[in-house]
Amino acid sequence: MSNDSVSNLMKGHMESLAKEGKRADGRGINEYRKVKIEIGMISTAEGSAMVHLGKTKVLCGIKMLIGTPYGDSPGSGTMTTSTELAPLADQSFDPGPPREQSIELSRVVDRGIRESRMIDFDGLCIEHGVKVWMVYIDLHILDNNGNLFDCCTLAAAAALSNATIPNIQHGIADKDVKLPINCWPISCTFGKLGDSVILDATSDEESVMSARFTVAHDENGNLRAAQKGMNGSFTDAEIREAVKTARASDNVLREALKGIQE
Amino acid sequence: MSNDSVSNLMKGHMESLAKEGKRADGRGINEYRKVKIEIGMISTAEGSAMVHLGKTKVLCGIKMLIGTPYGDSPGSGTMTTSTELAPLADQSFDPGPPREQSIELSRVVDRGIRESRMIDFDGLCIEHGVKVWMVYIDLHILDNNGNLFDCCTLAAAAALSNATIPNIQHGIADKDVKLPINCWPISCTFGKLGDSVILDATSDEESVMSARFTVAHDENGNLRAAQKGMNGSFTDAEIREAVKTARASDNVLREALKGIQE
Amino acid sequence: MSNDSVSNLMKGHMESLAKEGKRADGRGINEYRKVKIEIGMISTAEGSAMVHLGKTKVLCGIKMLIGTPYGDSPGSGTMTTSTELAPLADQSFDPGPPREQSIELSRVVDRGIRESRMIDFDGLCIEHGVKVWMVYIDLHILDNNGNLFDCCTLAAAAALSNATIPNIQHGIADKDVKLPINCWPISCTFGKLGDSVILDATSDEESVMSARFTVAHDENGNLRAAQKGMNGSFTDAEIREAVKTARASDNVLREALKGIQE
Amino acid sequence: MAGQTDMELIKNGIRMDGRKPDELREVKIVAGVLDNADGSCYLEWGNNKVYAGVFGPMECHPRHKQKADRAIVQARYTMAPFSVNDRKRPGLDRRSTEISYIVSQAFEKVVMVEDFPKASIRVDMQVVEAHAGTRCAALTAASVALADAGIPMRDMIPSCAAGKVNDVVVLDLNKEEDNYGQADLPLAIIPSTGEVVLLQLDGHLTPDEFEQAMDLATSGCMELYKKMRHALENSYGGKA
Amino acid sequence: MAGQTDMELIKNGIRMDGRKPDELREVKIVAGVLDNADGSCYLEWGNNKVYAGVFGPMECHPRHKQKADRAIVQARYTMAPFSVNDRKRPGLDRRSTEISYIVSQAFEKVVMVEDFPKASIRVDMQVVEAHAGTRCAALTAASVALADAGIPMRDMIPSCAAGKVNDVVVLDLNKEEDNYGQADLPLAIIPSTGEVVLLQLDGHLTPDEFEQAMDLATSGCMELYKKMRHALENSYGGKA
Amino acid sequence: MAGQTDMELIKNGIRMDGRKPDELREVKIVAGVLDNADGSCYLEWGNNKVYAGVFGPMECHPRHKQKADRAIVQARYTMAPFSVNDRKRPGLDRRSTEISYIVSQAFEKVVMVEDFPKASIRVDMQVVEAHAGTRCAALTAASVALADAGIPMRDMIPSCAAGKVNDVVVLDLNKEEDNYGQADLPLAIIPSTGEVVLLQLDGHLTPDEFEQAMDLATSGCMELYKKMRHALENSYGGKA
Repeated sequence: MSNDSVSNLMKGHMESLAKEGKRADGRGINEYRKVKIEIGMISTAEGSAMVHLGKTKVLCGIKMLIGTPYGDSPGSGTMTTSTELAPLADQSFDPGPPREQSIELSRVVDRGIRESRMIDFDGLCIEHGVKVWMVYIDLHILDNNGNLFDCCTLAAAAALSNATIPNIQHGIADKDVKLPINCWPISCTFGKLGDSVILDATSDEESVMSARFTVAHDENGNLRAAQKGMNGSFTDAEIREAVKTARASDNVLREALKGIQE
Repeated sequence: MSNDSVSNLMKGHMESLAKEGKRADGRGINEYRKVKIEIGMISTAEGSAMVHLGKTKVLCGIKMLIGTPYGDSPGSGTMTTSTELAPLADQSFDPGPPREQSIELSRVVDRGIRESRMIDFDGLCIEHGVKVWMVYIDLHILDNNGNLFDCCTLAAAAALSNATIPNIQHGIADKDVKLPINCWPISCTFGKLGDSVILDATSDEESVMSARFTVAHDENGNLRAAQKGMNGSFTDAEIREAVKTARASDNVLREALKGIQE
Repeated sequence: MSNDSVSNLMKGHMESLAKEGKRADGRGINEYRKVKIEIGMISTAEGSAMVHLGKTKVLCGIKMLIGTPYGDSPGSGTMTTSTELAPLADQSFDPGPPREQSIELSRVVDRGIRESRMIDFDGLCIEHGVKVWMVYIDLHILDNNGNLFDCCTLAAAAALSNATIPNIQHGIADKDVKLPINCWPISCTFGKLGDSVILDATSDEESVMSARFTVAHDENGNLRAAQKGMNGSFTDAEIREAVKTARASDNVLREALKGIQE
Repeated sequence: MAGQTDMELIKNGIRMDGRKPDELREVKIVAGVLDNADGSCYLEWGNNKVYAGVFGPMECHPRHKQKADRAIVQARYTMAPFSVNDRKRPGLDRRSTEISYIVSQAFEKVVMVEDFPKASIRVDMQVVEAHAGTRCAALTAASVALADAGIPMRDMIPSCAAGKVNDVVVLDLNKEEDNYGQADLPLAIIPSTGEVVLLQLDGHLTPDEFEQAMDLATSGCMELYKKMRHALENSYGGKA
Repeated sequence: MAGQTDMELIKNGIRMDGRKPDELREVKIVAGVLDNADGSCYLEWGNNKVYAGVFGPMECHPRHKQKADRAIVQARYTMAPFSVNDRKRPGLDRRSTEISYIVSQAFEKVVMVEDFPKASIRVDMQVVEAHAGTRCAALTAASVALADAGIPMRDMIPSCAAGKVNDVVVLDLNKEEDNYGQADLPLAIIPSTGEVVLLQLDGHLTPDEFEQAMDLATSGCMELYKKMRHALENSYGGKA
Repeated sequence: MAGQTDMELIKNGIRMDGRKPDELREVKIVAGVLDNADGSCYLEWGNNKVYAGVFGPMECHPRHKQKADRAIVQARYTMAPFSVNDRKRPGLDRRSTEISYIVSQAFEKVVMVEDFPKASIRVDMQVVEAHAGTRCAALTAASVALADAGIPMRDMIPSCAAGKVNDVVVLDLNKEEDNYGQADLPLAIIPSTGEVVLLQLDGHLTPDEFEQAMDLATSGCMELYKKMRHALENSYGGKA
């Protein structure tokens, strides 16, 4: 049987499952896979975290350097997010630059962290207009089994919560302090599978779904960032429903994130 | 009929027309298409102009930034010319970098402006050896129907004549002043069509001509820049004749340029 | 006969020759081709040399600029080595970037020069932590007939020995002085041909050999750098033997290098 | 989104540029402005100025991007160096790459891609002056250019943003509102079915505000849709 | 190699981290840690941390790299930006390119490449924390990942460096020894035959010291080889 | 062209380097200097030093540049980093790209490209020392290398510049004249027919001066042409 036929069979199967509120791996349509967060494993990083979301595995490292602020925000630190779709994570990740997907992923994760004001950028100013801390969030995808958007945002948040400002190393102060964190954004990503909408898709589900919708909420239940992706569509009602579902479902991830801070 | 046959038929037809001093669009061999210049349409630019040369359409914007001068000319401002062959302008303009043609075009336009000393570079010095104005000439090709060389030079000249030095925005002085212009270069480009030489070729004519010759004169009728292009040749006599024709024919463009300054 | 058959015949022929201690060009297996060094032919360079090793021909030019030192060695000058595999040197050198081979070559030559401490980097400090001399070693391969590693290292060493610090031009002192040289590294490169090991392979020999081993010694007979290359192997004994052979054979190159300093 | 600001952007229910909260900036759309392109559009939206041009269906380059069973849409959004106050370096930056990518995908939903296997439809959007909302402007212009090119589509895609300034949900942020406002939500829909083909959000919205913003942006899209159809009718009229 | 230094790196025959001259840092090897890769390995070596993943044999891209009579090995060594104290810029620099290249060639000697004409075997090595000796760590991890993937090989390739500090030849330099030592000689061998498939040297070694370093590095490789086989046995056991 | 300068570059009809206005710098041409190339040339022109090498006709890469009915000429002009006083960064800059492009086109006029459909003829020009006039030197050297390679040509292309200094039209500007002169006009012609295949101009020339410059550059080309043929005769003699 050709690849396309297999794919069509799988698509049909998954769509009928979803219609009944079921998933191939036994989950409900709005249920996350098991999540596990580890922190602090990289001693060369200012902060680090590994997130397992089902079999998806992302390692995030935070580096902090000193630089000059942007002209239009002389009193604020800066933040840069990049993702490395390492070839070992997925046969389809070419060693060459898989530009568009990787850039969309980086930018959506970046917006979730940035717009939630998770980091207190004003607290990263060392000398107004001259010297600020630049926070680099580097995400290393190690195993791609779907839903990189949520897994990366979670890994970034966990690594930031683990981060220390390296005052001593850079001669800024004689004590290192924790990176000040204002709030906790959680990203929830939905997939359109036939006429159903499912949460936290696996790679298999991603390969047959038509559209993606990501929404990030802060801990007060307010929206901070969103992104519709892929060449399918959602109805207006599906979008509004997904946003509500996100608020109801993101506590699994939120608890995991809280867990590491205790 | 194959593409090549069509092209050969067109070539033959155009060559015999040219031999009789005629063109497919009814013009004489040394006649420009209708030219129209509009200025000042881009409020974010320090100067701007749109030039229509027949159906060819080029938008030029000038930006002025502050930078450091080159070591070998510490008292002079700088100038950079770039062309964007936007994919919307021509089916053959690939989104990828069409390097060679685009670079030749930029450099020929640049030389016409630069060597004519149209801009008073010494007048762009803010602090000797430390701070000068850097003039960026960005040419956006919007519709390519032939003779980009002349259309771009004209658009650059028109946009420069429309430009204002943004002293206030950059805190250099409390008044913005016009960019000082010394003279007006006009570029005339000829094509070799069979044994004839024609002025201001259309895209159709360009596709069958064998060589190109561009010459830029200042308003005193002196030569400032020239370039022979494409893999054909001109006789020595054709080159010398073209230079004379340029002086006789460039008044159409010169008038249009003067028109916008009134 | 196909290319592969020709290549297999040549391989067989060369391997049996080597087994008897012979070479296609009449040399012994541990014998260098004729070497010739010329210096000082490029007046725009701070130092220059052309090395002919058989028909292999490499031109090296040294440029010295003023820059800032690295943070971890504030009192030392810097050195950068690059190689240009010019398309005129070999049909197989593509105009596009032949990245890997060229980078390996540059880095092995660089290590030989750097690790031997041929250049007194501390003597290149102008102002501690602020200003140092940056030495650029640019190698232009003009004719590739095998053993670029040794020919490039020799050309770099010869050009450095010819180099003058341009104090006057950069206003550092009122006298130019010779670049201070500590010692003379010589690189010897071996090829594995069947079960034999040969010195100074030609292009023909390189095309049928399976592994390459380069070792650089200083003039006291100590090792300074080494590199095994290509997808074959050497036995432990072959490596140790090659190192001894290098010490016994490198005097040909060493003499040539001394010759130019008299 | 700077978010917290003391700047008073709305006073007595009127915005700094004189608009009411649910009012679009002025929009001018002209179809068929370019000669070479198979279809084209020039659009002014407030002070934004955008050209869109379409070629195709044509052979797809590079080959490895071809799809055996359908066409792909290769959209490309770029901003001219002089389109902003600080000169923008030419070429695609990360923001332009992301916008090009999501716009390509939005169009693949409405263009009849299954009618043109292996083909490419090229959509080039050139922003020549930018004052907030350029992605919506570019997407809207591109829809008109596609229609002008006669590319078979299920529908055109109007695109419009809602946002939040001074805690008020408003339609179509201008530049100051974008710089000092609290949220921006660009939306693109298929008017005939109400489907959402593009949605992004930056900033801070309560659940209620999100609902309002969706309502407002949707009505903005519908208003724009009328202008788009009007522009095409003018164009056909002009050509006939 | 800084070479001359007053720093006392060995005192009474004991190195600063407590090791004897011929002692390896602690090594931990786990095979089969990744789900997607055909074979994988996580390796800690001192504080070095490396992931290796293997895919293949698969179709070779780009095509012009295909060999008609055998597979090629496309190894890629990269360091995470956060793997070192100063942030490393992402992507392949010249050092990574050289290491990727010589590692690819080392594996082409042991993988049964002639069994898979035109194919590619992809080996990806990600260094996520670096403290001297990462190329040996990466090569060793990659060997285990290739075995874990079931790629036919003549043997695995253990890799280990010897070096020189305070005029003493020692095994497996740590970071301080690498920074202030006098020589570093990374080696990789085929244990069953003793063949050398990778050898580099930076620094200063007398002929005698070179012989010692070769002996020491070889014994380090053999010690590592045991750990590699042990890891694979554990992995098979775990899976059975 | 700096244009206005008080520098006295000509005194009593004699230039600073002792030449008369219509005199070339010394030119030395040697054909067949490289072993690997199908044809080659080393040329010294004043202090300029240039190598040119030719390979072909050969298969054209990349494929999409092939022409069904003729060969293409792929010329590449580069300057060594050490060829100028300030180190030049390696690789093709915009100036080198333009020169490579116009030189490629100049040669396509004289090489019998129609005899080799789909082929490529590669011409590599390496400037290793530069003192004004390198594009003429490179083009001239490349012509000799093409002839040395036995590539069928209608004729060789000599190339020489005229210019203007202190209001005098002169032949073959040297470095100071190029820096402080008023105009530079590099020209390349086909001697047998007088056709112009390359012409550029920077600077300021009155119509009369332009005519003089064309005359002077043409006579320079013819003088060079003799030297080129002489070099080839020497080379054939040497080989026989």
